[in-house]
Amino acid sequence: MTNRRNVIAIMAGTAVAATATACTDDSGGSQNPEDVAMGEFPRNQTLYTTGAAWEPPGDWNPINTGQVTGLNGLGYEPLFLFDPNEAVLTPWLAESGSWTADLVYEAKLRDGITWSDGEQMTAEDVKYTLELGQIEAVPYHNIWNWVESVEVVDDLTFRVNFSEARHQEWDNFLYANVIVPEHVFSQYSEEEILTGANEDPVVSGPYTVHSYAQDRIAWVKRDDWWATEHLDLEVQPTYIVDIVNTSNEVTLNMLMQGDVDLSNNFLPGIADLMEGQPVLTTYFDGPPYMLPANTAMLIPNTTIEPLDDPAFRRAMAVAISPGEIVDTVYGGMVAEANPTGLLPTWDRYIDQAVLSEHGYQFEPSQAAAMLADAGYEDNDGDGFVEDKNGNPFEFKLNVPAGWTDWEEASRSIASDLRDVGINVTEEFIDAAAVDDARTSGDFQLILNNWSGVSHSPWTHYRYLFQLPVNESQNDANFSRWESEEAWELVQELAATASDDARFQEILSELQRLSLEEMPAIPIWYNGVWSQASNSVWTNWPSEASDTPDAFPCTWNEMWRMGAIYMLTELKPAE
Amino acid sequence: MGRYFRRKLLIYGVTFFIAVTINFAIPRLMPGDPVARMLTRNSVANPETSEALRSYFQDLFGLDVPLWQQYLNYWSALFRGDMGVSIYAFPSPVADVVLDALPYTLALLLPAILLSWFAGNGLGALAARNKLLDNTVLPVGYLFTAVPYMWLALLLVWAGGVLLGWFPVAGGYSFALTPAPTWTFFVDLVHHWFLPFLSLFVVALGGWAIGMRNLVIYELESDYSNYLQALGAPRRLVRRYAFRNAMLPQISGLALQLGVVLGGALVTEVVFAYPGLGDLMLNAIQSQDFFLLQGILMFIVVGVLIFNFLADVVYVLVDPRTRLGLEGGQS
Amino acid sequence: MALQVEDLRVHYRTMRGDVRALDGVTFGLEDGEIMGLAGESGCGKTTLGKSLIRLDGRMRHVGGSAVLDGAELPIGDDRAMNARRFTDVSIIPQYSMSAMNPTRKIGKLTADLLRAKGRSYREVRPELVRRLELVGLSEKVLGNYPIELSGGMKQRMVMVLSTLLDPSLLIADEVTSALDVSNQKAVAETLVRFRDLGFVKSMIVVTHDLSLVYQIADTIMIMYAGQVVEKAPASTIINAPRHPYTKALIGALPEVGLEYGDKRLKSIPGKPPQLLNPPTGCRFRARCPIAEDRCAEEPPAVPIADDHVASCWKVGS
Amino acid sequence: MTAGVTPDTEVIGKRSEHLYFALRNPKVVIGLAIVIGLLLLGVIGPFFLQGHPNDYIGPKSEPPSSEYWMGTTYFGQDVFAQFVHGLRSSYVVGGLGSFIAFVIGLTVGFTAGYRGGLVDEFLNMLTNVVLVLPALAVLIVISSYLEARGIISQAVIIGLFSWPWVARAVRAQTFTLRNRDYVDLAKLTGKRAPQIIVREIMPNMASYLLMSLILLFGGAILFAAMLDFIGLGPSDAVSLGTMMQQSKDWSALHLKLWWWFVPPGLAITAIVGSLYITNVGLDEVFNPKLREM
Repeated sequence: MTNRRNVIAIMAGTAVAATATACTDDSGGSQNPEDVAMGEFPRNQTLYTTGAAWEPPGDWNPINTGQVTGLNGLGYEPLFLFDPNEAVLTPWLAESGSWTADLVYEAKLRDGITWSDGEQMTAEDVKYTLELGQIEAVPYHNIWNWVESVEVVDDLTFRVNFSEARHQEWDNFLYANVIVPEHVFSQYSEEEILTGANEDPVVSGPYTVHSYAQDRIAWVKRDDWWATEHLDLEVQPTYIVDIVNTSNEVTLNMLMQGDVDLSNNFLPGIADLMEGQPVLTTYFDGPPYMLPANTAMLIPNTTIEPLDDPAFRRAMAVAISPGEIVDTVYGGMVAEANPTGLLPTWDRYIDQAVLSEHGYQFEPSQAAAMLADAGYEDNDGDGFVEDKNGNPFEFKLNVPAGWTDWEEASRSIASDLRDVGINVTEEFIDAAAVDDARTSGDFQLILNNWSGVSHSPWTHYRYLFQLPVNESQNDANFSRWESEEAWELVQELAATASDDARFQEILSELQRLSLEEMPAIPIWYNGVWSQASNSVWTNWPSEASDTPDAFPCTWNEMWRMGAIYMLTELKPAE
Repeated sequence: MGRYFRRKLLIYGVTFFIAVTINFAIPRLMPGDPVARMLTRNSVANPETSEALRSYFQDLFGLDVPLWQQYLNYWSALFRGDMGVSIYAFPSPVADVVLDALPYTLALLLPAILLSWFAGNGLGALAARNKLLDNTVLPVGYLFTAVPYMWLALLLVWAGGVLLGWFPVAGGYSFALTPAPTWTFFVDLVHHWFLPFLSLFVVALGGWAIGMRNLVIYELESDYSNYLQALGAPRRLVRRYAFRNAMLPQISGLALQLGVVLGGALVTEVVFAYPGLGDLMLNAIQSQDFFLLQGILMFIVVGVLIFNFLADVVYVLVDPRTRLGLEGGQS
Repeated sequence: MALQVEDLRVHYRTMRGDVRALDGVTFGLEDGEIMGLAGESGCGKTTLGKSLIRLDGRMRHVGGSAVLDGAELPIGDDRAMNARRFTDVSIIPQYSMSAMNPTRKIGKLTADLLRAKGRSYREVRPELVRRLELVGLSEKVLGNYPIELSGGMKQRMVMVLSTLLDPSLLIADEVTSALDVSNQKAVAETLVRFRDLGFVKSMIVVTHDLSLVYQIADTIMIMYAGQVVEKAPASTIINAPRHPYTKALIGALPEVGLEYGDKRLKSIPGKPPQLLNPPTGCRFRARCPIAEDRCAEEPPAVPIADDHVASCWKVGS
Repeated sequence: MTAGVTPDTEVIGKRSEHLYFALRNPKVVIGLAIVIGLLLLGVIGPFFLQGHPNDYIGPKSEPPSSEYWMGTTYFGQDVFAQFVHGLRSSYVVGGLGSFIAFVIGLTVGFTAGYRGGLVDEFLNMLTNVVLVLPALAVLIVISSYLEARGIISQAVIIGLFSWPWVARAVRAQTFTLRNRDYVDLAKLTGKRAPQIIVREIMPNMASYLLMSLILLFGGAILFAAMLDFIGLGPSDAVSLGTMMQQSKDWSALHLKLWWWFVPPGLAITAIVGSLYITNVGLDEVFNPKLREM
């Protein structure tokens, strides 16, 4: 695998070579077959993607995050995939798996799965992977709070003993975490395991790394992928070149030049562009064009007045017009969020009764009324209400400077709130500053969309209600809303199987709580940004019945939710 | 001459020292906690894990010792060529990341600055002797120097890339290629290189032309030119002398301009997603990777210093006045 | 008669109109004659010097002629003039210190100039070296850059260079103003020597330093406000001037050898007229102690002796 | 050499002479006309437009019309409103930035040139150091760490890094001027250094100072534009640079919204270009030699 560093040498080398050739023959050596061997990807066998990677490839280590595109999915694989349409886990590396007792889960690997270095994948690898979690800094360390032990039954079978059967959390592990080869990782020191780059990854998936550079990574197809035999699946592209994100401008240029087949980044105005560019497609032909990926929410800091008052937060919710944002900012490329904040994937769990009782919709006048009822009035006549003690307040809504769509969205939100007398102004600060604010709680209002598609609404409610509230909140409950009741339910939910009747009861209860207490205000669903070009590859996933319905997406968390099927379904264009 | 160089080197030394200090100070005075950032990127669920990670990164980035010690470490690390680990390209070391991007920027910068220098001086000299040129070429020149680099670049991409499809719109070399010492690859490199180069070249050109034009005019009015003409020397000779002498200030100008053109290169690369320092810088900014940002600035400063020094050497070689004057010749 | 100038008129173009820097200048110069040219600054003496070799950008040749060795000097035509420069007419400029291209070795510079005149440096070199030794410069200077020479050396170098092709007319423009007294003497003597050795036929020494001219010049011509007021042998001008302006200029000259020029002139009451639209008649009349109505008309050039002319009504009677 | 012209320069003062030529120099006249014209637009314009330039006032992506002179953005913001506000802030940055740089440059230059000695050694060193530092790179690094970026802060940091060449030139000029007899005279009459600098030296390089101020101005505007463009512009205000950035980020060109993309770039080019041309014109005014060309 070549690496950009060589380029220095090569450029020099080439310059010489070039001049040499220049004298001899001007036609150049491009007919020379070995150039192709040198890695000139044939266009019709290569899939060019962009939108997933935000930094240069440099991390092939599946243990920590921030890895190269496709590492978890094309390279490493999970035991199960999650099927968002049926909302069930489907066997992947695992042939089958089930709870053999209240606190025992047993699963069997498929036979004949080979790592890219030829080794067999065995239950030992699974055991090893799980036990890596015993290292404190491994992200899934927390499973060992309720996992007791892992045993290898035979070459392909492993058994996990639990101290507490956290079904949802365990399911999450089953499809969200990939299995790593013991014979490779056991060679690594703890530090290498945590932050090593793991170059030349030894993988089980359909592709291995071909080469990479600062602005791209190229995957090449493996011919001995287990799924071909077991599931009769064949990934179509021989090469996948994923280009590190650049500006919208550049991405659009590449799309229009046909240099990129699939862009999974937000491209403004793509709707308008597609009119002139029939070759471009999105999942839906009309609004919202994109499948929903996560819920963008307004996060109030509930530790300060009057944001600590649910009534006030509900009034805010009613005052904000998601439609305005959907149309003006996104040109209809996203959809308004359901008041519960639950993604469409989870529609089946939405309790209409609760929704109709506690739901709401954009209605400024009503919002004003709600404020008044809750005792927020404008007595000093500055056009803005004061808090209950009659003190005026002014809130900043912070979004990262440069996130153009969010900047515009926050403008719209702030002006909506001002219209009903809540003094909010948008302020664009550095992305890092926003991160710090969100983590440390040193903010008043921010936007956040970290509750995304998953196997279970449990992740959503964990995101909303997680307790305790710590010094720094890294990935959940940024509102710092302390609702013991809700957190109890979330924990119970974690330990409840989806087919258990109790499951829906808890969810209804949580929906009611989230609507009453409004720890965060759902506004719109961010899309699975996906603009595909039919110029080289066709049969992209879409709403049409004759096309696959997998996520047309290369984001790392999407492969395990079926995006891998996109690759097996692609057809070369005539 | 020795004194001259000693002096210059002293200046460069101090510059380097200050640059390094700025480099060290800025990030630590500024908001944005890199460790918090790593954590959020690793989005770790439970507190104890994040604490473990925090302390781990703390000493990885050397933030857990007193400031003065950080400063000393910073220097010693610098001389070991160790500029810390990039957050943006975690876990690659900053030096590697920068070295990867460097050749592209150089390939853009050096030709652009040198060629524009020669072309510009030629043009300026012509304009200085030709009223017609003076009134046509120069106004255009002013416009070019005034165009914001990136704006011109955007227009070029749009025209040459999207509309005409003659040139690629992004990247340092085709995404269908992997670096290899072949004719194909080289041609491809050049193909990707041309537009960014052009936009830099054009903007720089105007400045040189204008400067040269004025200098030549001044020289033509100088005493020695008058004397030559009084003694009936042909215009050719007078102009040759004037041109030669006008070149000298342009040479020192070359060094000073570098900073400016470099700035242009940075933004131009952004427009073309050309994988050089500028593009890298933008990414570093967007991911608040101040180790990388510092590394880049470090390389840039060193580069500029080297270039300046070369310019000094050349200057001494071509201008007897510096040479002799500093050996203590009279007057 | 080496040089004969007839009614020469040269104007300066300015935004306010033409300044008549030379307004009908007439005089002759014998072979071998060294003529001192003096007057207040602004009287046109420098302009006259320039006019005879090269008009600068703002000067315009309006009328009159200058004939050198029987051939007219195409004063107005810069190109045609080129042929005569250096070979027939040459100049030692005011700015000798900075007259040589600082970035060119002196030898090379000379070579370039000679080549331009179709002469080969190699042939001329021996003579050049001889003349350098004459002025006390070693052959080495040819390998030097001008900045390596001292002020005096540069001055002498320029003198040699300017006269290298034995021009018949040399204009020395304020050559001594930049030098200290001892150097002044040396330079002055060198000029004379050059004439005696035939390096130059005749010479116009433009200066404001009467005492210096007196030592080297055969004749002195005094100019005032763009016109010639008096020309006569040096001794006559100093000892028996006729024109009231010359008198004022010389008047109280206590003893030869003291620098006069502008310092002294300040004591003449009044200022010279501005030459944008000069008064009719005698231009000195405003300041003239003996002016009378007649002076309102242009005074004639009155020949007092065959080598002495003064333009004034009163000198006749 | 000036013998011939002394009379008329005595009659007409230098100042009026310069003015006279300035008003007759097409470069100066045209250049200033454009610069001032746009300046007025930026100063007066906003008063006739109510509301924030970022408000969504009308239809989206509307081409120029009698109602929206420069059309509307992708979100239905009035491009003309943004344009005039942008002009205003660009002029502010240019003005303030160049002023700061100018003041620093003058102070350093004069002190170094007039005092000489160790002071000079030090200041000269300082100047050369800042001169060698690649300004934009440093600006980028610094401003990328500012949490809330504003026009003023931008102007200030630009000013802080673009003074050296002024200082350098002023120093050189002062060296040549400080030994002139009128300066000595002033010294004898016991004037103090600042007085002498302001009364005696400065007037004698007024033309030069004016020109360098103009160049600084143009430079500052360009710098600001570049910073804005890579997203380091004021996070709260509209400037020509941020307009350019916005229109690029929302791929105005692809959406054929040229009226959004063109004006900011063109305006900057026009302003800076005119400044340069004015500068050359002034050069000709102050140096008769060039005038003859």
